[in-house]
Amino acid sequence: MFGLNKRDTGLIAIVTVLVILAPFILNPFPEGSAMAQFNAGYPDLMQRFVIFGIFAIGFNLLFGLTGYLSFGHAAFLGVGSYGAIWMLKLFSLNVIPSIIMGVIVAGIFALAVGFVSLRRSGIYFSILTLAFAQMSYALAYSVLTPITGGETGLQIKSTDSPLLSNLEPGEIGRASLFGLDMRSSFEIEMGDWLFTFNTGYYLAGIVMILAFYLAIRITRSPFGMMLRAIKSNQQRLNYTGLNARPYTLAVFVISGMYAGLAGGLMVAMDTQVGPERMFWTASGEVVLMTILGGAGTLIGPVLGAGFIKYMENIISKINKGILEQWFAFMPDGIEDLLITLVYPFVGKGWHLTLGLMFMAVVIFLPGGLVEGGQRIGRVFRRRDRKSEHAEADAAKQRNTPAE
Amino acid sequence: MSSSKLTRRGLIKTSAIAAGAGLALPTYLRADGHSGFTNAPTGDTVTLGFNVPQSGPYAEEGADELRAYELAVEHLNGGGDGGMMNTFSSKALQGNGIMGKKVEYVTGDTQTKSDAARASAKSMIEKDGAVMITGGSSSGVAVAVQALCQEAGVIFMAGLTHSNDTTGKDKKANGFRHFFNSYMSGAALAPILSANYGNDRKAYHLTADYNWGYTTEEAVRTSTEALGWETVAAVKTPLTQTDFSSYIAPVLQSGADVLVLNHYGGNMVNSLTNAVQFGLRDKQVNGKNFEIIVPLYSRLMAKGAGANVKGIFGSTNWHWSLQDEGSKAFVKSFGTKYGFPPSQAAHTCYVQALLYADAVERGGSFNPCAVGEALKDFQFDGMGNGPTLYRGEDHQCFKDVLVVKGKENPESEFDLLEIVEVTPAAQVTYDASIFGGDLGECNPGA
Amino acid sequence: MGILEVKNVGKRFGGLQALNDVNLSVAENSVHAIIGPNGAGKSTLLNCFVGKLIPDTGSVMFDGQSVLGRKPYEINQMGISRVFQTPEIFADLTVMENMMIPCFAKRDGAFRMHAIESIPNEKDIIAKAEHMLEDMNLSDHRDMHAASMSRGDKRRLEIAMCLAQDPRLLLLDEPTAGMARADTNNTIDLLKRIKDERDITIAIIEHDMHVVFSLAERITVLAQGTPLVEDTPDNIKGHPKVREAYLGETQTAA
Amino acid sequence: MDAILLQILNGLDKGSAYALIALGLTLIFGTLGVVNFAHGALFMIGAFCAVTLSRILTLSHQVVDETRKDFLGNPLQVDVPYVYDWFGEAGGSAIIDWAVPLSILFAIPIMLLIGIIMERGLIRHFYKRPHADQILVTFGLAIVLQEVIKYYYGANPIPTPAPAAFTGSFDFGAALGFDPNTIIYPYWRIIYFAFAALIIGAVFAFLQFTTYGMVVRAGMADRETVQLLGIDIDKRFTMMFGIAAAVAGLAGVMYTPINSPNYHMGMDFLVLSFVVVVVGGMGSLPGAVLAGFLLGILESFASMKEVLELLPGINQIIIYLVAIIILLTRPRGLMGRKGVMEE
Repeated sequence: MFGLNKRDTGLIAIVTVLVILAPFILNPFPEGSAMAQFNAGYPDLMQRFVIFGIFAIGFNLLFGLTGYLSFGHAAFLGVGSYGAIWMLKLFSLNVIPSIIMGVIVAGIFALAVGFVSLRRSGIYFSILTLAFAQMSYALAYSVLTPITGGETGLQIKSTDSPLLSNLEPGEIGRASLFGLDMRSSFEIEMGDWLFTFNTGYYLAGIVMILAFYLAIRITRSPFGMMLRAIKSNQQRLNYTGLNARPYTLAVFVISGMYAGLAGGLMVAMDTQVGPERMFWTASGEVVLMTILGGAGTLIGPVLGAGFIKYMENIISKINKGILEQWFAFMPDGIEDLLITLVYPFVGKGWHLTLGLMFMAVVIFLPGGLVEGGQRIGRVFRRRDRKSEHAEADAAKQRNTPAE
Repeated sequence: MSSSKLTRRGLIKTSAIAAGAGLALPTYLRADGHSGFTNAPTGDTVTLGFNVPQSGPYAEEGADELRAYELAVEHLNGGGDGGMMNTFSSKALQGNGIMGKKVEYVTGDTQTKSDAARASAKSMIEKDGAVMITGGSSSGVAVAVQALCQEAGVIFMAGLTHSNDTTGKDKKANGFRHFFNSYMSGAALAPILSANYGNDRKAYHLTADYNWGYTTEEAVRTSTEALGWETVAAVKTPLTQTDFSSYIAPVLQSGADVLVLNHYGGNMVNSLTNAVQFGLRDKQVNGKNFEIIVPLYSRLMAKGAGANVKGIFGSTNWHWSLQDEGSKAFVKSFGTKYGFPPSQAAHTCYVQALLYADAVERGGSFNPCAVGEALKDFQFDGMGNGPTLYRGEDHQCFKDVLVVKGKENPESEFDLLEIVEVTPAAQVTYDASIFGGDLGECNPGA
Repeated sequence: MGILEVKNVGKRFGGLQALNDVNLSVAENSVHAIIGPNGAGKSTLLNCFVGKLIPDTGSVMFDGQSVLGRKPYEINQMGISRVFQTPEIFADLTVMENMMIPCFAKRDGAFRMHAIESIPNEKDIIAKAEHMLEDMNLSDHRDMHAASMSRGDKRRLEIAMCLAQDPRLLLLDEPTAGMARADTNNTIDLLKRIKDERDITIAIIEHDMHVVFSLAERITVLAQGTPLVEDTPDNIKGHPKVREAYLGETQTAA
Repeated sequence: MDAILLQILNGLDKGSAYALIALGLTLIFGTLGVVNFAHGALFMIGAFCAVTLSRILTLSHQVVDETRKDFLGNPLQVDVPYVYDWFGEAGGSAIIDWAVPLSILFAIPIMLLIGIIMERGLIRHFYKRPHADQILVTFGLAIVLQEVIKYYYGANPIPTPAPAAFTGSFDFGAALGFDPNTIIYPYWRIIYFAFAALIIGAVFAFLQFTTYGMVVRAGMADRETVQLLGIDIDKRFTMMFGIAAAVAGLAGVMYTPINSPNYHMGMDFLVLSFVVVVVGGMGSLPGAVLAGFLLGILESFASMKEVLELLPGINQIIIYLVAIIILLTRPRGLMGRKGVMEE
């Protein structure tokens, strides 16, 4: 269907269903229960899941297919965001032109950076991209303050009056899709459960499904095959009459445009941009998301993005008070002991948990989270079928480059 | 208004709503269907959001802010010794929570990044139903979160943020700042500098290359140049700089006899340490002792500079050695609970929490517009800084500013600064219009 | 006039004169072998043909056009394909994908942005690739990872990939190096078959005299960067200069 | 003239810190082919060795002083270090004063041990894994190490001064015949430079002139051949990892008086040291050292106010700009070897 084979159609169908039902799936615990802390089904986090999913999908097109490790991808997300917010401030409060602007600006910037950086490969390429991104960050923070707002960034202000809008004086513009406010939500209560359906989230979700679909098409295309060939053996590619440079540059720009798309969507969801969005740690984050999920796989980067954003937003909010609430049913001594044991890993210690998770995944699941999923799948399959069958299946799966 | 809003979600305990709604119950939540503002507390509790840096360079200040908030919650709910509630000039707070509702709180990590801070604040608003967000340790974060709270229709009580912008060009009707700013630092420092170092000085500025640095340099320059000082040079240093030797080494060659370090946090610790290492303070230039000035002191961070702070002038919002009743009550209460004195960050956060609660009581509602109305031009005392005004035009507090000096013979690890002068509020007050910006209308959301 | 004309080519690496005034003409549709002892400059010469090295002096003309200064992929698109000493294939791709890439390169040129097209729709490419696999007896390995094939199969795949582009000149760099005798013989048979079935010129660098004398129609002997003699295999066999240059080496090789 | 001399001095000093970290990083790249994102953390742990030793030396028992009051108005508890009891007040305070130099002795075995444990326990299993996996696991490790330090020592910088004998600064200007006070330089920074030069020299001498080092260098160039000769190269590589960790650690120890250590100082240095290593050229030890000094000096010049007036903001980007220019003009950095980390 849609030019995809059966497996890929199945994959995109699953992703679509998950995106649509995310408000239910991510809110498994009833409101007010001790476990409600783990609910992630609120608009901001759901938006972040899909937006960083897009970012990681785009990054993976470059890194997963060609093996070129860009260490400055956050710069494209950043310039995309700046482009988008200026569009909202000056042109129209409709998010569509602003997202498009984000993509275009990021694409142009990626073209320039890629043109220079792709003259080198391996770690030399990584450092070149890192250098460009760090320069962007440093300049946005300081010298370019008139354009970027510097440390305090850019927001929509009451003084902004976009060309295509009729705001009353003093009214602060809101990003919308043809009049539909990005922040409007619809809620359903079911018993103790409360589910939120947010306009912005569904816009971002639809965009992510499209981005995911496009990524599958690219991966499965002759172009995608050439990219994998670049990763596999660039020498052979050259002696087969193919010029690697335009291929890598094209995918670099596509990947940069994905980052710009993510940046534009971030602005559409939450109308503010700050320069830290371009700091090297942000670039490192998308690298980690991709590797953690499974570089070169289709769904891996999305899983990795979700995993890291979940840790950042959920684990960091668990404070001592919440731990006390959880363990209140225990006898006092054990309660204190448990709190002492768990406390360093949550709240302000969330980085520690994140670091341990990185190590655990890479040590025990060399293929990332996707491999974890495959292993679980294999265990179940082994129960059903004869073991040889499953083994053969597993081997086959291993050989399929994208899952 | 359309149905646009951030979601409201009080913690639904074992409520009648749940019991009554056995089946799916779709509801469009509209302003008229509810109390008319975002996250109106429905049960017998109210949730506040404490958004502080828990990772990154300001984690220690964030931890101290969080301690202060926990203490404030304890006091608001009637626990502990009541702290500054006893000395606060307004007596609206009863120790029975806020308007009879028990105060609960959620915490989050700003990471001192505006994106992360907004994500954290949004989760508090969308998921936890927080009706007020407070905290933070930098102006970038304060401005970003303040703008978010304006959009979402909740109150933002700024934590530590010193840039003029927060209540200047980026001010918002839903945002309030108790902390002082760069302008006040400059205005408060100038007379003391004049008295101690004379009016014939040549100053060399090192300025952190971002908004706060610019406003601080501007403030100190303006006020010292008015004294007759000459500014020899002003060099911008990158935020990410750790070793300032290449900026400090040329200072002596320039003929300057005063070095002003417009740095905060880690930058300040490093640049000050480096400056002292270079022996600047032992030098004589133009027949005078070479001096160093740090416009904004943070005691927590100054600790990192160790003995290097001795004898160096700066300003601070509050210091635990103040002897007024409010400060003493707060230090006692905080010190008893945690075993060490509170920082200025802790102080401003504690005060902000109390001021918010008090404004809700006096305004009779959690509605941000009612709170804003109650805080507008509110005059109070007994919170550690003498008589204070929450100015209605820019939501900035005007109060005495402390000029401090690194103590020569500290008696303990907390005893780093000594108060040189308490500059009266009148001397640091300025016209609200000078920084531009537009407060806008209060936004109750929903 | 040969299809490949090499005139006065010289190449220096620091103090070492790797090639010195090399003249060579490869006739169209012939098999031309370049032999010589270790360090004679055979590989250097080959690298000058394909754009990996640029000679300091002289010219290399392919079908009347200079190849000097062109990138490897441009030279390939002119009609020169190269087989490496150790098989260079796309190890992480399947055998079929390996086969399709040269087919695309032949059809679409050095770059084409076919990012949305679906591979299963490329019927002509698939047909051609499958035909080549069939022809090379590799069909059984169609969906295997290329990395997991035997060395002999990799070699055949590489040759197949080169042939899929219908090159006019096929360059082989010691194609049987490190092979067992049986594999070597298979390769010889394969190359003979290719020569018979196609209009193709083959230039081969080889150590193994058995291979050379089974295939070559003309032989150039290179020593210390200079061509010693160029002649038919029969004449080369008894040539005293060649014996001199190869003293000892021919005995072990033969 | 004196301004330029001064910035060259500064650059050498800055450069020696970069060079030391980059040297260790290159040892690991070169010998083991591992991208070690935890190298900054090793630098940080070195610095905290100094903090720890000074904490140990100042371990105290408390004596109540009735005449003084603490911040709550209670009698002040005065800390008396045990070393005062053992060596008298003068001797004790001298020992505490010399905590940083003493930490060198303390840090060497600890860092060696940490390095060896790291290599044996973790890095070893990642030699054959893709660089991406190495990045993920070492980055994870760096976060963990950093958070552990934060948990025990807090997030704030901790002052760790140099011995009193080394405070103050030397007046080069007066010594060289310029006006006094124009070229002054702190003693401790001069010591840092000398120390860095010593360590760099020692590492080079070790690799160049000892048989052990020669085998390691041979192994760096061609691991398999050396193994074929029946030499247990793995053991030596483990040792080299330990040495690299020790070099990073010592750089950290000596750095503490210059900037008070904090838990994230490693991350602050990490990116910069990667840039230095790559600009120097992958796998080249002299390249790493050369690039360290070069970038240090250029950074110092870029921070001069005369330069900044001409090119505002150049100090923000100079290192990256130079890195880009060098990598575009010299494909493998200053002295890189072909084929190292180029895929």
